[in-house]
Amino acid sequence: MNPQTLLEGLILSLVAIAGGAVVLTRDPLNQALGVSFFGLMLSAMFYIFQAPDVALSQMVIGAVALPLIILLTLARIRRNTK
Amino acid sequence: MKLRLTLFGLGICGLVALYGTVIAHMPGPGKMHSPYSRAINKLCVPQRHVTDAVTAVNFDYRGFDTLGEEFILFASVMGTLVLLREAAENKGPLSGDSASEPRNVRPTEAVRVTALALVGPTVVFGVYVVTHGQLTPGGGFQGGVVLATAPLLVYLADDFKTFKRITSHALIEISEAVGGGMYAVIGAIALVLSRPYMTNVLPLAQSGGIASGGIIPLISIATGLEVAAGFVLLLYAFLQKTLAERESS
Amino acid sequence: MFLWPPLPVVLPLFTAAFVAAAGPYLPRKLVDAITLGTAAAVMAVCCLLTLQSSGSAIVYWFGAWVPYGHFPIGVAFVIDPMGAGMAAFVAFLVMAAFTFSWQYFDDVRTLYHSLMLIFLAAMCGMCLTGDIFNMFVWFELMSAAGVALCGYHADETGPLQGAINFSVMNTLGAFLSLSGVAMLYSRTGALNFAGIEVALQRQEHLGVFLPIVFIFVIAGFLVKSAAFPFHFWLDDAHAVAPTPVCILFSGVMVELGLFAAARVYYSVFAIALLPWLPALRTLFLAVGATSAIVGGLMAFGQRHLKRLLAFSTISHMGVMILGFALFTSTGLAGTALYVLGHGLVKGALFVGAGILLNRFQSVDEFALQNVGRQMPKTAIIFILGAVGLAGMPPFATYFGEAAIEHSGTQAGLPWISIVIMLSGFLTAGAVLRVAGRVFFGWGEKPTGESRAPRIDLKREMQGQKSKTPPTMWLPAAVMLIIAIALGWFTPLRQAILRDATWFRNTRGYVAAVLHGSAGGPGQYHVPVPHAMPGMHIGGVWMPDMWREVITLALAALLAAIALFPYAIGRRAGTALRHGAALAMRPLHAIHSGKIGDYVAWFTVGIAALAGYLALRR
Amino acid sequence: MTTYAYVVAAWLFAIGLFGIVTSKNLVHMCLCLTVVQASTYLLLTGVGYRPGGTAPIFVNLPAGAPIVDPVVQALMLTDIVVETTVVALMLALTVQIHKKTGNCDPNATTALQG
Repeated sequence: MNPQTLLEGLILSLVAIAGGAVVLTRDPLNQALGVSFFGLMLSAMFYIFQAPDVALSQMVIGAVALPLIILLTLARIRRNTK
Repeated sequence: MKLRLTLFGLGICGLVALYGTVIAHMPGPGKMHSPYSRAINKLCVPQRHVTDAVTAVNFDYRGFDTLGEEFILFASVMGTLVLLREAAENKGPLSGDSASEPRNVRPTEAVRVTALALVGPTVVFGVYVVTHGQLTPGGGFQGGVVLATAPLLVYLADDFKTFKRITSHALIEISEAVGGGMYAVIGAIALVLSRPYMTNVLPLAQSGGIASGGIIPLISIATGLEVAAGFVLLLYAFLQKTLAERESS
Repeated sequence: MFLWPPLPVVLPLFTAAFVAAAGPYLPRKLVDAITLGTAAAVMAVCCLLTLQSSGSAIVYWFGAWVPYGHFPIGVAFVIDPMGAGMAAFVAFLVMAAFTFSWQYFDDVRTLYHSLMLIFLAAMCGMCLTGDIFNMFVWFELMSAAGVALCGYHADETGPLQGAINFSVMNTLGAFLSLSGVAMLYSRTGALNFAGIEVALQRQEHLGVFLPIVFIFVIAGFLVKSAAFPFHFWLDDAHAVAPTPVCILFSGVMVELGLFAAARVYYSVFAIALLPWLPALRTLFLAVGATSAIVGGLMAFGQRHLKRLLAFSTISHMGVMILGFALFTSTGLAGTALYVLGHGLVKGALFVGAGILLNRFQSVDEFALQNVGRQMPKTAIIFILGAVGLAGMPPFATYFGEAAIEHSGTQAGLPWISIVIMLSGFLTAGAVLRVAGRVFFGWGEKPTGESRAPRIDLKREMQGQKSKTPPTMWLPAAVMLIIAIALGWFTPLRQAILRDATWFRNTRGYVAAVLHGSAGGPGQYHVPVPHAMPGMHIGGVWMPDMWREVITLALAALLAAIALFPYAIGRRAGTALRHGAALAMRPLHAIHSGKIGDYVAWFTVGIAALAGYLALRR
Repeated sequence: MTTYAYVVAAWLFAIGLFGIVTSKNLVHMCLCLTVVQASTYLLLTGVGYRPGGTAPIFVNLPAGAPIVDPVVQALMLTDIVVETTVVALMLALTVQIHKKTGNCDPNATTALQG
């Protein structure tokens, strides 16, 4: 097995685990962190699978913009609850 | 709930089995047969003088898809604005409940300085990514999101006056619309010359240069403008209430 | 030739951006005029395209990317009269909605206009595109604009759950569709419909791959077309969406789901899936019949006016799916005519509901009892609408039904007529019952036992009006008149039959796309169409009219029984009501309004459809 | 590895659906939707991948090197935009629902029953 294949297998497994973790985390705040990690893993996956354009998109979106929007949503919901 | 889970259990077993059947019929590694990708890989440098094939597909070969995609962003941002603005209006921006809010913790001086110091490089990097999409990975979309984080850094640095000034709502809204409209108009240049919509009619310049690709860099800039403005608006919509409160405190 | 084809999409998109930017600084009247004008221009262009494309399809390669050695590398619009005609119809209904909303919304900013125009562009894109990923893009744009419009000044202050349900279901469907597209691409390496078709012909050992992928690809369209059991989101979305938006949701958006499924089937899969044709027929007939009956029953069980109309849409969608499921030209032509007739009639009925909502701030049947005594125009809208839903001859719906029934009988499926009758009977009965109660004050007051959905409405409209402005009832009148006129216009019916024949011509389609010149017409031969059966009524001859008369009479009887259950005796009436309530309980239970249930149904539905095809050959 | 990518895609699709069906919070549900979406990324990545291939950037590429499919990558870019915007729109709806009903439980009794 060459290192590239090994790397591919590893990152795919990590994506699978991170995805499962996002779903199974029931607390939205922890989940936001999970999504951030999941996004990062996907981004790494794209990079390893030779898709740098997509990796860059996924990085700015999945690991930064999306978690930010989620946190802001949670903040607003919490505010409303008070 | 029990009925739902039973139903779902049945369904998902079937669905996974079917999905598996399809996977088993999909060609294995190295046996993929895609005339499309072969054609693009062969044509994109000679035809478009563009070194990043993904950008060529995105903004030229399948540029019409990207026009639709731009407007998906546009529609969603407007929808979010509508929904959240109304929520703010119902109570009025400065209603009483802000007083009971715990004061937000002020960032330390170190955070402020770092955040402000990062604004410049972020803008430069964003502009670079937007304008070099035809050469290296990146393009209007990725660069646009990077640009959108610049005002956010100003916000993190707790400089609300500047934040409000640079994110003047009307201006940003107009930039977003201009970005979207510009894309539609660039495509229409070809119509004037009686060529099909989105035809790349500009001179292509030397491959590897920043002006290579004809209309591709222009479209990329339009996209960057739209995406950056769109994401600022999204963040703004979610931040709106917090902002009003911070300002009053 | 280079100018017209992209305009139905590009023009509204550009105007949407313009209105979003400049709208706040322009007078509202001007914005209204600009947007209405854009919709009118789109309609004009689409009509032109319909005429231009009859005889030879227009193949338009964006960016002048003509096929590279007969392999498509760009995105194409493939415009045939069926698609262009559908786009023209979309634009017409958008015009009607704009006219209606002229005085319906007041304080609204111009974002509404922008979103409506984007919605229009997306629907036109769906009609005209010849590329599977491009279709996915317009589908997503349609959903995004639709969800935003759904939550826009929602008619009910209650939960916006309807919009969430809409969004989740459609997005899930779209993801499964996209997965299907990826799977197809792995075997064919193409995204253009014709390109995929040609590549599939060359493939061997496809086995059950193809039928499963077909169901995956059309999953999103099935959800959109509100076929049972994917229909649940539709009535929820209609319950909360603003009325002018409902006109579009019911009138064309749902129908476009079926259109897209038919387009994908006939331009990509038809020949490759030939061994599965009997199984496909059984499948879609079952889905259509179930939708028709479940939708009808649920419509009759509603007291929320807009949900009632939404369920009736589900029922009529069932009829249209039946027409498609016959896989004949006549059946497809009948469906097309039915789409036109139903869209117009349903649009008029939603306008009627909107007028009531505007004046009385309610769409609850019981709350509205007897309030409409002084509203003859609205009463006429409702009664004519019921007649149209029952499929009575002056309306285009009749001619659609007649063609579907004829084709069904020829295929040895006479029970189709009974299902169509049932659908008309239940939905027309429901509308007549409402009309009787609201405009004539008939019927007993509700007792405690009846289901009472919480209905509280926000005042989104311009206060209470003592008089309904003509911009509100006029669209309904125009729509009803056109629904009648279309049916009588014999050349139109002939043209639709011819267009349906070409729509089904897979080989002609592929040849036109891959061997035509850039932007120029691709030549193909249309087989000489037979006259549309049961429909040449140059004189007064109307063969199957008795069915529709019986349907309408029974519907009136049903409405009367529902209004005066005790006329047949206290005990018999009580027994009837309890019996009906008991029978309807399971149906009400599955329409739970909870998204988790809907997703479970979605999973089971897709597994059942694809599984059936995989196991049958 | 492409087959493994497909298997992970199937897993993400299934687990995401499971999350949506059992979700007790609308925010959680939106995030499960992103997991379902991620399954389409994996599928597309797998479809476009060539073993030993390089990214489709034509700078100093050795002649004859296998190149991964740029078309599916362009599709994925569109896909990512769609995801973000749809999720943002749904989160905005969630905020609105929470504001009006005081909770974000998708199983709360709604006016849409029956």
